[in-house]
Amino acid sequence: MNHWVIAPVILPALLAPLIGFVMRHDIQLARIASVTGTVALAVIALGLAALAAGGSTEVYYLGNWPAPFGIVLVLDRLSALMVLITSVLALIVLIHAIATGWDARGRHFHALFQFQLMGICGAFLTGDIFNLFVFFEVLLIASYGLMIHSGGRERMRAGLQYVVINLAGSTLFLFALGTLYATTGTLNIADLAVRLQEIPAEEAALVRVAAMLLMIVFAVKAALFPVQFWLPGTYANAPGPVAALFAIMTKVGAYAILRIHTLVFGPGIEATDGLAGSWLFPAAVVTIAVGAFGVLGARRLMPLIAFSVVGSMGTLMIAVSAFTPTATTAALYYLVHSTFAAAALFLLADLVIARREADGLRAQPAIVQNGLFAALFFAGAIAMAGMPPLSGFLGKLLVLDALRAPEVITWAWSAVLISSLMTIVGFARAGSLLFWKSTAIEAPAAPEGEGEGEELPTPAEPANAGTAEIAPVMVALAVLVMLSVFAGPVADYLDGTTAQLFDREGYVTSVIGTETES
Amino acid sequence: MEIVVATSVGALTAAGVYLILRLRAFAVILGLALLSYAVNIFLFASGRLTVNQPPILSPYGEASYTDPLPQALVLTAIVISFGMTAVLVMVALGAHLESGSDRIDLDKPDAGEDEALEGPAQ
Amino acid sequence: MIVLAEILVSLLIVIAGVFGLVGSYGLVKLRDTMQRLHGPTKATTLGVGAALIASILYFTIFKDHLSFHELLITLFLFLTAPITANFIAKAYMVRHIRAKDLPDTGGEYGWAAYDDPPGAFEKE
Amino acid sequence: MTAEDQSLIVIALLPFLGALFPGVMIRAGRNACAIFTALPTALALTMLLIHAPQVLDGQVITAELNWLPQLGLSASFFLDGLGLLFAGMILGVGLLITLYARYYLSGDDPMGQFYTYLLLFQGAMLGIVLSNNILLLLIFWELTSLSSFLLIGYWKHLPEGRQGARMALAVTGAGGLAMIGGMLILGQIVGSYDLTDILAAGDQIRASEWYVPALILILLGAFTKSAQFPFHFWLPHAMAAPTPVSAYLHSATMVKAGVFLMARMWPALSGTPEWFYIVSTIGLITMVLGALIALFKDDLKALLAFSTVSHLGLLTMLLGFGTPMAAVAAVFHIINHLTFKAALFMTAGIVDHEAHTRDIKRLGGLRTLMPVTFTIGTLAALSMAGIIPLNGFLSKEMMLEEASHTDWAGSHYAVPILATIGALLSVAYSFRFIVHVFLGPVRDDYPHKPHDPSFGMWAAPALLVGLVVLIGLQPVLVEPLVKIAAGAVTGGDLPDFHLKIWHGITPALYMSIVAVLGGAVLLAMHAPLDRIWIAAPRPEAKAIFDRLMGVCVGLSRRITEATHDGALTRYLAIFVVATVALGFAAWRGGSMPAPTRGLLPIPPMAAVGWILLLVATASMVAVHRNRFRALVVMGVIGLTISVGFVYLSAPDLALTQISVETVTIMFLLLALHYMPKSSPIESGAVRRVRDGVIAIAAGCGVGALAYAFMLRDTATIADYHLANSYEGGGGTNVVNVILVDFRGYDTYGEIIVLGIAGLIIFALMEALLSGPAARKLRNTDYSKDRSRDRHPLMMVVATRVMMPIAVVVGIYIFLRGHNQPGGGFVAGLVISIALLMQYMASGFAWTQSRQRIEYHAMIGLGAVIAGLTGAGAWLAGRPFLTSAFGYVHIPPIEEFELATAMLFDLGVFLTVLGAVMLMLYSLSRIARYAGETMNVEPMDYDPSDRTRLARQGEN
Amino acid sequence: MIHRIIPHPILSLTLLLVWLGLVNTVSLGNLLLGAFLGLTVPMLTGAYWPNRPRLRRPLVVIEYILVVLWDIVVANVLVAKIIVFKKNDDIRSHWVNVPLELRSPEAITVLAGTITMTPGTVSASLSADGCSILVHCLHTDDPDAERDGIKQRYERRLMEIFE
Amino acid sequence: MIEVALLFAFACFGLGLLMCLWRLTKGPDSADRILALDTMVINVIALLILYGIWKGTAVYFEVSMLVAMVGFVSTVAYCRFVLRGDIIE
Ligand code: NA
Ligand code: NA
Repeated sequence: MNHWVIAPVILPALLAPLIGFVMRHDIQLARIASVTGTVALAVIALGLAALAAGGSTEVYYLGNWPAPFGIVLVLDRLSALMVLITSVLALIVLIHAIATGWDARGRHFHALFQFQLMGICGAFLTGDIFNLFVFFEVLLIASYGLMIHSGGRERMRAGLQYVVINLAGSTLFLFALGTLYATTGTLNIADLAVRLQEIPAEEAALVRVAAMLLMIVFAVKAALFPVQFWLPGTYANAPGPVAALFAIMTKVGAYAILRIHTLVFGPGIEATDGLAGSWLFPAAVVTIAVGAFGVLGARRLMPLIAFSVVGSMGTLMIAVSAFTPTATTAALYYLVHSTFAAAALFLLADLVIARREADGLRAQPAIVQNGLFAALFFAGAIAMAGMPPLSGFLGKLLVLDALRAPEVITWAWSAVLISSLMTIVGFARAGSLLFWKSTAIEAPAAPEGEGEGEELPTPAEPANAGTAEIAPVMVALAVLVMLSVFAGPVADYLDGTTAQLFDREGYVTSVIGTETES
Repeated sequence: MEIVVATSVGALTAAGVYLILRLRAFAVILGLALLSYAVNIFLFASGRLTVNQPPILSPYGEASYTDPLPQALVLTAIVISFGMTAVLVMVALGAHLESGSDRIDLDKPDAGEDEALEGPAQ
Repeated sequence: MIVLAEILVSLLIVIAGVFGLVGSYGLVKLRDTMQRLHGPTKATTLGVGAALIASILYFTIFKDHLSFHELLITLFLFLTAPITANFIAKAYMVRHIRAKDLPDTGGEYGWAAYDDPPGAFEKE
Repeated sequence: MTAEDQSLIVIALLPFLGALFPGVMIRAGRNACAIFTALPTALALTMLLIHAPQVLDGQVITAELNWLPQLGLSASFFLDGLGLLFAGMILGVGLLITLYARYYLSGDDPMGQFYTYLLLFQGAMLGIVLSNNILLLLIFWELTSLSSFLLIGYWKHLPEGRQGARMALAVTGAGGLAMIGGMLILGQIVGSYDLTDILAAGDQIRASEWYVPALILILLGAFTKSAQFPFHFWLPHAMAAPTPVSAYLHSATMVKAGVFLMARMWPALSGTPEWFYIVSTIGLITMVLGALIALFKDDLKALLAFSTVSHLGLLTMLLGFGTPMAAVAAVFHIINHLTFKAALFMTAGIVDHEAHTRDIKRLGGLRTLMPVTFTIGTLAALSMAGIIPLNGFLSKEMMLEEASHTDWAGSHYAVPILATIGALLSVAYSFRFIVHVFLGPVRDDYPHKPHDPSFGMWAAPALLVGLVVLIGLQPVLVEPLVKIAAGAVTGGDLPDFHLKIWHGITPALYMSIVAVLGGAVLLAMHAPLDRIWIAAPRPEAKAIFDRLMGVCVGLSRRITEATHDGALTRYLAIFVVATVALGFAAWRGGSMPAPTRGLLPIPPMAAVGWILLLVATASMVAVHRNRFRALVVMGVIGLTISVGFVYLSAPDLALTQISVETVTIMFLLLALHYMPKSSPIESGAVRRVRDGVIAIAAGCGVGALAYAFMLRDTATIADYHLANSYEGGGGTNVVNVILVDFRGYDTYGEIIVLGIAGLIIFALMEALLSGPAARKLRNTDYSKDRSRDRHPLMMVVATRVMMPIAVVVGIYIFLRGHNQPGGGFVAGLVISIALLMQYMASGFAWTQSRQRIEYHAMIGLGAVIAGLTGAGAWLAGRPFLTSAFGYVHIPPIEEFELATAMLFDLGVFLTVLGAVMLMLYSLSRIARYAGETMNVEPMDYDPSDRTRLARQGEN
Repeated sequence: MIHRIIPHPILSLTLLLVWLGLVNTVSLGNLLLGAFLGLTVPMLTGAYWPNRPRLRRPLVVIEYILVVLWDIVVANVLVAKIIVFKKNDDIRSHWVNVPLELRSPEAITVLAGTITMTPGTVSASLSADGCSILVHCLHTDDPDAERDGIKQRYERRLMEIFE
Repeated sequence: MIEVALLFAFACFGLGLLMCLWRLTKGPDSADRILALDTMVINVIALLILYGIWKGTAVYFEVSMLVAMVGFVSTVAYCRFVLRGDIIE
């Protein structure tokens, strides 16, 4: 048994308490520890990805109890990929948070950050459905802390909403798990897959409910219509780096649907045949529309980006909803892309807003390094809108190409294409207002529409953004460039991932089939 | 007995849902607390109901025991929901102190923060 | 002998029941809160007390292992009941009874709920 | 016959590589910057020309790099006649524009940016014309939209620039997206995205039922790019761009991309009535309309812009005809239009640059002031008018020739007549360009006294005009290029033809004579016509577009803000409704087996509990506005549930439930102190009924679900836990063994959650006390009609005994947890409750001052102990959380058990205790902040003290 | 010295008994463990019990306990009668002020507790300076008799024990 | 015989619980409600003891003890809230 499999969970889990309790009075020390830990995490994740690339499924039997009786961790290409994305994103965000001093604007940022990583990695690695719930809670509660980090009126109220909606989600999760256990008598995902195959269609009513409830739970995380409402408010009011980190949180929901509704309730299971897809598809289409409208109608920068995230989740899930290998590959590619695209935009927005009086989309005197920020925004925007040459375009093509089934093609294609037009126009508006029109205004001139009952303008720092502040955005964008330049190899890896994901037998045998040593 | 448990879960859920749809944070907190009771019983019931068969192994003889697993799950759930409730209460308090109201809904977004479009070329 | 024990235990249980009921009945019947306060103290003392003694006897005699942990609960209740009664009484008084409706303390200080303790102001 | 040559890729990528330099080189000065822009272009052009001979004798040069095979996307390029023609134009004109712009741009324009954008655009265009993969072509297609957006918006400070750019992006972007759809359909029909395959599969495509949608989508892309009616309106507004941009994008290259695409797809898509009627009609309309508008534009560049629209219409029409000769004419006219139109734009630029105005009405008489410019402009304009012997004449003749024998819906005359009118109008505006700008008397009111510019600025247009004349006189020179390009368009089979000035007396000749004379006449009566034109009502495209945009944005905004207005309660309502509905739908999808379990009896006591719970729950809803009462009721519910757990054989649950219950209520009470004590009635009856219905639906759903599964048995994995709890886990309390061993990992996560909760609450408190909330706390008086005894004597004394006992109880519950109900978590809560007792008795501050406990450290310690206990198993080579236990026997003490699980449980215990206490600590900090004083004595007043003091007083 | 190790001997003893009660079996191991707890726990919680009240006359303690228990039984029956059979209008409740000679907080608490536990009377409040107890009598015709009863039966004995 | 006695006692305490519930919902003062809750707790303890006798098991002892302890603390907390607002000032 390979003990490295659990490292992505244990490392932050042990580091966080130390940071939070031993180093809580020394921000510098905490920073060093946090960065070191995150780098280590990234390295480990890389190693695990390499390990999984071999195509084998590593199973880690916690407490040395045989599956399905104990809890198992399962490292396959998918989980390895997700952990890798997480760690890289985390590193980017962390650097930004430190460079901009966000981490010092409240207590316990780094501890919460590490706990957040622990939760996310745990959720990606676990092979047990109840343990998935537990780690959902870990990552959620950590995210509550990060969301309201450094307080403030709007943020507190938005944070309250975020907490409430997610508590409702967690409750539903438990209802789903109760139903699932009552109908299958097991919690191990592989075992669930086995038992689901044995449930005949005419006795499937209850387990179908369980499957549906689970899907809704994950949909809340993935911000799918009609449970996406929470996202814009939350992301728009979260601290910039936190919003960027949250880019992975929505993906946790997507991951869970991919994992559970492919492996357990997926294709070929007659009990829940076609249940997920038939509801996911329309939901995803509407989600795309919601995102597009939001982007086009946004009044402020952060909501604009937040809605573009909603839209991207729609695009991602529309691919997932097909539950075919090609579509899943497309979905995964788009998943990676949209994560870093969103992160880049949020980080950039944070830098820009810090230098403007508010994040209202209105012309103000040009900020320092207007050109640089404009260029970065342009790059981020075309990434999000799915324009070439960044990976968004390829992702979109992959998704469209994968959705050729006659019953979906019309809706899927028009949704994706029209929404990207709206996104392009929306971002163009924003960019031209923020970076172009501002150059027409003399610096001393008062920005029009001042003081419309909006919160106190954050004092604009004239300070140039240093390398450490720009670098994270650059890196995030660089990832996108890599993603499109090396689209071929990436897609190969993802094809393998998909194949593994759809190989139910393979998963089951590697989890339950093998015996534990000792 | 099953009917008792089922109705209790139902009642708690209904009350909880009604309360989380109220407009004040405190009512929502109460609602979530009720929901967590409901879900705990629900989860517990997924092990089916038994009377006087606690899963405490007795040294002598073949006793029969109820399904211990759901109990463990419920314990975990209780603890987690306790932590969550605590945070929720604190956040609600914070929101109340910061904004002076414990309404749960946000105020409507204030209009006219930007020009909808640049006017025609002047 | 066993029969006697049975009778004794049963009797205690019945007593427990009766006093428990009376205590709660007082809660319903009596007119004002201060009077109702007297009810539970009965249920507490004799009701639970009897039940506990019954339990002790039952386990010691019929399950033949010396059982006395019930005493702990008794101890607990005897320690706490007065405090709770005291608190509840004050919770009622501060809202419904004015200081002048109470008998005078005879000292220079009024009743605790209504008057600051000596030297309270040095602390503030 | 194709030849593999990877250098093609280099050609395609050179501009992009080149784009890296200008930004840097600008530091080395404007010339360096220009040179480093010209270099890659020149290099690419040379490489292209090296290939030219091969291509001219019919070879097709290809190069391929794998990119995304899963998608059928490969970086594959090919160079055939058509590609050569366009690539040549793009690079050649690009070179001239670079030169021209060097002198055109003023000192304070950021030149580095300009050249970077220019090269990006050039690369995109080059990519379009060289792509051998339609997905690749799409990528470059979109890139042209983006780069032109940047170029048009180059003068950021001008609203026209910004708006023009956004309009162009919106229109061409939309077209591009439509084209993506079309191309993907093509790919689906043919089964490959390789252009060569697609061009070869023309019949298959035309036969497919997806042909028409594909055609329409692709044409949308082409028409928007090439500003065809009704998408022609964006082009003039794009003229806000600097003139070099207009000259490059809007005459030579980008707008031709659409034409190129139609030419490119000709073999695959043309030859059907749909193609003919859509393409030629749109082309015809555009030609006439564009020319008409051009005639009445006073802005030189606007005039040229609409003339471009008109000529693009002409090209489109020719391609629409679908005959080989039409294709030839189109290709030939592409070349000619390029030469004279680019020259004209540059001329206009020069005039603008010199006279500081482009308004025809303010110009005139420049002939004497700037003779060189005059010569260049006039020749180019005459060619545009199609005056013999310039090149414009030749291609126009061919166009009229083709038009003259084209039937449109059975009519012989429609096309010829309209074509003639188009030609006539173009003659008119061309003449106007000459007459109103250059001829006439010299004026003295130019904004700036004009004179011929430096050589560098007129060199480029001069060169082009040279070509105009040369091609006019010696069309043979371009004949091979035209042949091979047209061949590429049609896909090989061309009738034998020769480009020559004189075709004899043909209908076309008459038509053009009519056109020239008519044009002259029209110009003569321009003034009155102009008045009519200005008076005449006509749709203002820009206004329409703006309104459309405004509507879209406004609508989106309304939709968004109506749905995402922060009304959490609505979100939740939708959430619940959706859940119930979907759950029900899922349930309907299957059926259930017959019940397999009998019902348990309901003894009276259970009934009592039932009543208690239901009544309490109901009254909770009834009284929730009175918050304190609600909390009391909550106590009842919690108590009932715990008793229920006891009855249903779950003592551990009962313990946990009741203790968690208490701490939660404590916490709520603490928070409630700083919150409103009651909630007002805010939701109306309707709303409450609605919520009630939703709530009942949810309740019924959940209840039914629970009831359904409680009646049915399932084999569970728990038998294993029962069987292995003692041997494998060393404990008889199976629940506890599951918690600390079988599923210890869950518990680990769970205590982490608690730890985090503690942290968050602490951090939040700190944030609050350093924010505006602090002021609110200080200024609000929370001490309304309170009892005067804070720390009653009796409570203090009782606690002195109770507290130690409670601690012992806690230790007991901890130690026995593994085998009997209890365990670290409950123990932690019991100790916290014991401490709570102490706090309530003597106050938090006093208690803390007596004995400081580091709750942060306690949480950390707990989490780390639990973690390390789990990791300890690694030392034995076992996985995380593998437990070990043994029985110790030290006579005369009876044997007892030691288990790593207990160490783990200790971690749980510490974390719980620490977390709960940290939460309370945070709240009491707030209390202190709210102006509460800290007592120095454990109780309000200790009478024994007084007597002691008294005695001291006596003696 | 001994006080530093065992600040509250009686408490320690109580805790030992509590432990034995909890495990509900008397064995050497438990005795040792109980003794250990009896020593350590008071040290941990000692900080919250600064002063050290001394008990004199243990015999009186036992006597007192027996008296109280007996009173509880008797008075319970009486009060039960009042509650069940007396009409509400016939119940005459009274406030009684019981001035105290007791000074030790522990003693006062025990007295107040006793008053509450012996039915018919509830100690509602102390005076702010702890010199008298406010007692609520459920039903009595002679409040002064009640007061004297309390002082005679209980306070006197407690004086002997505590002061 | 003991069974009978137990059933009788169950009935009594059950009835008692309902009476407490009535008082708790009726009030009128919050002191009454707290008192009612406290009495409920005491009845529950008695019930648990008797249930232990009924089933002849000591498993439920901890619960009853914890209920006693917890009941005390929460009652005091409720009262302190009414009396002082802040329960652990
Ligand atoms: Na647990
Ligand atoms: Na709870």
